[in-house]
Amino acid sequence: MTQHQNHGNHDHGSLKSYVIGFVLSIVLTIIPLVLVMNQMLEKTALVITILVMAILQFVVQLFFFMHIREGEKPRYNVQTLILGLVIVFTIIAGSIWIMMFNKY
Amino acid sequence: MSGGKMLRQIHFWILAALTTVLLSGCGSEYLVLNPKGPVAETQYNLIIISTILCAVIIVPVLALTAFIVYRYRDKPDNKAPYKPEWAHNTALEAIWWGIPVVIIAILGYFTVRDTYVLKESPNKEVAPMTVQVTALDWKWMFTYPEQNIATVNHLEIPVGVPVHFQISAEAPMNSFWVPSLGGQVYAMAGMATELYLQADEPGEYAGFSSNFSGEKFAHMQFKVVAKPKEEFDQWVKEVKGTSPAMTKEDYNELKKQGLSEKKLYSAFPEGLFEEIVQRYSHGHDMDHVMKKQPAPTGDKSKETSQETQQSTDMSNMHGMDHSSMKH
Amino acid sequence: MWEDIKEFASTFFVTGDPLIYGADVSIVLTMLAIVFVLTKYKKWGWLWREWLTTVDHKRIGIMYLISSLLMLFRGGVDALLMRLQLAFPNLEFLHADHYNAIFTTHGTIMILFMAMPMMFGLFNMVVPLQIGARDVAYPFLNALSFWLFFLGAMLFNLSFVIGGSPDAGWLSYPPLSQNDFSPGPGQNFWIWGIQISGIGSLATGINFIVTILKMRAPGMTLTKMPLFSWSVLSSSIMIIFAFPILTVTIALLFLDRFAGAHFFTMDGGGNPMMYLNLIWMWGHPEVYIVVVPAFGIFSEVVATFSRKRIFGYKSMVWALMAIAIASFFTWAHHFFTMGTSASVIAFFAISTMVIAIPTGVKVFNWLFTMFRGRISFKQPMLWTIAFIPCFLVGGATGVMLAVAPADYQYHNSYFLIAHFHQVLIGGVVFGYLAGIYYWWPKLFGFKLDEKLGRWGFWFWNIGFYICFMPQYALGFMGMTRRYYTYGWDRGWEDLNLVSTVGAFMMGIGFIFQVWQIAYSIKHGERDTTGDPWDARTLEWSIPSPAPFYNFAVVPHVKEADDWWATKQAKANGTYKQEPAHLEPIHMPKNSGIPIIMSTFWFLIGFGFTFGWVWMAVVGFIGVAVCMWVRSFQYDTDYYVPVDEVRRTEASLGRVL
Amino acid sequence: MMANHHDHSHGHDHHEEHEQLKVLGFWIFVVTDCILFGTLFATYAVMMHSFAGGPTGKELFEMPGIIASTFILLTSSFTSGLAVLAMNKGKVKELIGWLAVTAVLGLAFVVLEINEFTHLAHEGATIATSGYWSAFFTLVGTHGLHVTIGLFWMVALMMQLKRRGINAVTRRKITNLSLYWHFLDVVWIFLFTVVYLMGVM
Ligand code: HEA
Ligand code: HEA
Ligand SMILES: [Cu+2]
Repeated sequence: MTQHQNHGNHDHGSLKSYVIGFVLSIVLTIIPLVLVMNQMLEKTALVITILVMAILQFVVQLFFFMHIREGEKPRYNVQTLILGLVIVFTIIAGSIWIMMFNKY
Repeated sequence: MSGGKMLRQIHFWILAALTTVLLSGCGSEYLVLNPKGPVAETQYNLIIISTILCAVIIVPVLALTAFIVYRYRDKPDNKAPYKPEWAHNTALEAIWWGIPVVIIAILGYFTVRDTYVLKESPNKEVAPMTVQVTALDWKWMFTYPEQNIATVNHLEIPVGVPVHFQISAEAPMNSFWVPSLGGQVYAMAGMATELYLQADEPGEYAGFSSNFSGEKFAHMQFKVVAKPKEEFDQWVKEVKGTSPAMTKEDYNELKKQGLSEKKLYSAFPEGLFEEIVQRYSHGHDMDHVMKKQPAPTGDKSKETSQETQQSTDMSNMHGMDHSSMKH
Repeated sequence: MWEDIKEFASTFFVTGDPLIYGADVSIVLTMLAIVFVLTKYKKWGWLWREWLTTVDHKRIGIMYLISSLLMLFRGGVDALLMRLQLAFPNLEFLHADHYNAIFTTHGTIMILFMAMPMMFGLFNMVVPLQIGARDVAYPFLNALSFWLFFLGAMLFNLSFVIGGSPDAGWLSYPPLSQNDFSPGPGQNFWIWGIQISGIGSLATGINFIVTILKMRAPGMTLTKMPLFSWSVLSSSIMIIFAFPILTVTIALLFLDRFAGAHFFTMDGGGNPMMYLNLIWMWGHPEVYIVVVPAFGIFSEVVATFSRKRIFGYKSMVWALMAIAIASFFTWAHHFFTMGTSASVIAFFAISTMVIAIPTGVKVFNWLFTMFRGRISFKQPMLWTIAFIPCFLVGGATGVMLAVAPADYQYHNSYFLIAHFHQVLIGGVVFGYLAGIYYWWPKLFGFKLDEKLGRWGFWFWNIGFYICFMPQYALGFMGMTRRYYTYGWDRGWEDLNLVSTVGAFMMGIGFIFQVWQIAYSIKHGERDTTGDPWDARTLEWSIPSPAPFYNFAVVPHVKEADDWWATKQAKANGTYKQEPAHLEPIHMPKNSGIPIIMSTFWFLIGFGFTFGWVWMAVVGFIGVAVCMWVRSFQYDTDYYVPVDEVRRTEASLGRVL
Repeated sequence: MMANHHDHSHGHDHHEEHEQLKVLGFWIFVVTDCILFGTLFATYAVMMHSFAGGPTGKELFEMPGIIASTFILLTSSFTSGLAVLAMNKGKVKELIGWLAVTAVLGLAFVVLEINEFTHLAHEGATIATSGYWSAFFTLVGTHGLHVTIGLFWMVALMMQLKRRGINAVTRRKITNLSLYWHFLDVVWIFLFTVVYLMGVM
């Protein structure tokens, strides 16, 4: 699509990828919405499903909008992101785990 | 100054300091090193084990340091080998990744084992007695749900009986610590933490608040008296006979900021402790601690007639979920 | 009107204590003296152009260094006051509230306003030189970081004379730090002082990560990078992940105090334990943030003064990274006694002990660097050698603390105090001092006097053991931290007195060091070679003090310890001089925005501290305007012409 | 690594490299922002049931507004992507146009959020109501604040583009801005899921 590149920049996405990303994220928003508004699943299953949808949507944004695959090597940005996500997970899961008091 | 001389001095001081600590370690003022009950005993053993395990590696490394620094000092006549490019040796490096792993594994085993052990009563033969501890600004209130008495800054317990402490606060966070009997646990508003302690020898033990809680924190200490079961029962009777009962007003007075003398009460408002916990509860499930309790606490016994009148105005306390505490 | 002003002044200014009057007077006098000297010698313009607006990493480093030494003095005086009060039982030298304020400021200042800036000072003074870069990745941001730190620290220190000091411990646990128990501005000073400087720290972390990853001289692959730079990378990684947590945590505490929120309050569903949980998620990595660069310094110093390549370079790098990551999984060891479940406690006990493994690897590698080397006992090396036994013992007591059930006995006792001073002083302070002695000639062009330095060294060292070894014993006796006094009945008096003596010996050591600096400015041995220690890394290949553009020609690195290799090659005649090809050098322009913007941050902090929202609003607008203006600036750099480079080099004795 | 052994007398090349550097720095900043939100999410998770007798989210949330703002933000993420496409094609006008659309959508989002907050305050839920509401307002409010700051930034960039067109510096700034905007969208998705969807379940 975008042949017109000065300075030999990488190809920062194409219209197609943006449109696919957009459609996917809309779909991934509507599914949990419908599930929740109509209480279609049992509670735990529902929570898990909508969290998975959110994560999928994050992945979609990463690949189709933020172009995580592109860019120069080594991919310091990807490494930082992964480490950051690990820490975020630790913060959230750790807090919940620790703050459940008085239980074995 | 030469390196050797310097090192000898460093070593002299470290050793001097360590010996002071260790030699005097037997002195009775070293509360932690003179355990008077099974919990403190367990912890004492862990302290010894961990000291030894650490020493096993630290002492040789200290010696090695001294040796290397002495041997390879830059002296014109030093005949020790000099290999400026020698910078890698897989076997050696494997050793020093490996040895600490082993030590940590052993230490970890003991740690985990005792962590679980100390969550339980240290003595399975004898049924534990419950004492509720409330940290106030800057004093400790103890309520005995089974005996239905209460004390301030003074705790008496029977020897040989595990005591199940339920600990909360109506003040900034404190920590309940009786080093001779065992380690501490935090006292926090809106939560009930637990701690088992047991005294094996009669005696008087020092109790501390070890979490900073403001101006008069340094004086927030209490005394623990452990005595044989019969004497303890005798003491309970005495308190019941001679001391006033604690009223709601007394409690409100007590919780105001300030220090307090030792105090004894022949009774306390029913469910006082639970009420204190519930007042600040932040959505935590307290069942686990509460259900170990024999019965709703406080003055519901009809033995001493003068106390009954107080229990009536306690019965319609709001904000309490009695059902969750019934068993 | 007059009455109002009097009323206001009596709450605004802290009064009632000779110490504070003394401080007031000395602050005013110092200020007047500075203003007088600057005016008399017409130095205002110079100060502004050369220092306040500089974006040169070396100057910023020097400013960090000076501020941190001042803070070491303030924190040290606090320590000595505490030790005086504790020297004898029932002493009435300090009241409880003074004592509480003093240990709070001591801890906060030592870690956040002494250790952190000293560390950033070393980052700045060394990293670009060591990796062959002309500056850091974002020089403007670097200046901003410094000024944010500086004004945050000033805000915090102001609490001593205005409004009242914080007094709820260096980590201000709620509910004690909430309005109910700590009304007044003291806690707000704590919150905003740390918040403002914390933003600066975060920016520094980002800055150095990018600098190290992206600005190394050609040929310097990561595996050829000096270990100090590696340690800075490791520390910066921890900074970028830990500091946002701090920012949020104290912002929430502030919302509790200011907006009546219920995060950590006793009532309203607040949960003070959540604060402990969050603050230690930052607090634990924080102590490794400050110690890891010290590890890097030791690695450089040990290799240089053993005249030998560092042993086990790869292990060292792995260990640094392992420490950085693992430090995020141990935070709960600070509240083993909170009554959480056994599985939580067991997990965090093990994860804590695991840190001993990579740390131990580093110790062994240092030892084996000295092994078969030739050790010369210059000042940097002295501090390094003193560090090893001190840190070993301190680390071992750390492992003992990690044994959770035993920690129920140590927690909050003087055993803990002894542990962390041993790692903080033996590790961090000794390490940074080693670094300062080591790189001082590169920054200032002269060495610090050996003889005075040795006096300082011995006083610090012997004083240290006398001060802190007895504290382990006091812990076993049940002496709890943060006691402003104790009675005769406990048997604590002897050891406390000994400890106080040791503290004063460290104070004397510090005085020797101040003397040493003053003396060496005049009499110190000048460094004309640029390489006074016969060292190994790139920073020693350029003249001392380094010119503002660092490298006239960016070096091409061929191996680890490139400068050492070059010297070797020159010595045995295999060195091929490549023709120096000078080019105009691209440099950033100075900017006044960092200091102005930070001043507005100061206003925000000051305004919120006293609840003067209007002032905070002014501050916010000021910050926004500064950012806006900066965004529109495109003319932010310039080229140094070849002629000027040639002239500068010639004046430094180098012919190109 | 700075692979600039060759000519750096060309200021041009140097600029390009420097700008590349700034993209990495900004990316790292975004990751730190992730941690910031993660901490707020953790707080929210722990305070999820701390209503202290006050209103719950389920009682007060009005989903239509929330759903609307979700789609608005999603769309704006898409349009900011289109802006980058326009930039890559070198079309300044188109670029500014898409930025303007994005800004308008962002503004609508902020207005809806302010609306929601006033509604909640009317119903008696403010930051001082209970632990739950403190966590709610801080989490959602911090996101809103980020969006607002993004709007100012966008305006500043549109002005700069007008004045200077597309060059290495503005290119880098737009890249960073769109990164930031996508990131805010991602954060919102999690907010929407955890706070609102799970709140009304
Ligand atoms: C620079 C600062 C620094 C450093 C490096 C450390 C290092 C360590 N710390 Fe320390 N710590 C603090 C600063 C530091 N600490 C502070 C400030 C506090 C208190 C804060 C407060 O409450 O105010 C604290 C508190 C603290 C606690 C909480 C105690 C309590 O509150 O009750 C614990 C518990 O686990 C702990 C453990 C450790 C461990 C295991 C290490 C390890 O990293 C040590 C590892 C090093 C070694 C072990 C030596 C070398 C290793 C070998 C030679 C290998 C072989 C050794 C063995 C197998 C034993 N520390
Ligand atoms: C890097 C961190 C660091 C450093 C270097 C130090 C250095 C010292 N610390 Fe500190 N300390 C902490 C971090 C640090 N500390 C922290 C985090 C706490 C916990 C706070 C809390 O509980 O909240 C603490 C707490 C603490 C306590 C416990 C207080 C209590 O709980 O009641 C004590 C007590 O002995 C103490 C002592 C000392 C001493 C003697 C030094 C010595 O090394 C100081 C050496 C002295 C100097 C460098 C002074 C030089 C000045 C002069 C020579 C001038 C003399 C002039 C006059 C007296 C007017 N510190
Ligand atoms: Cu820690």
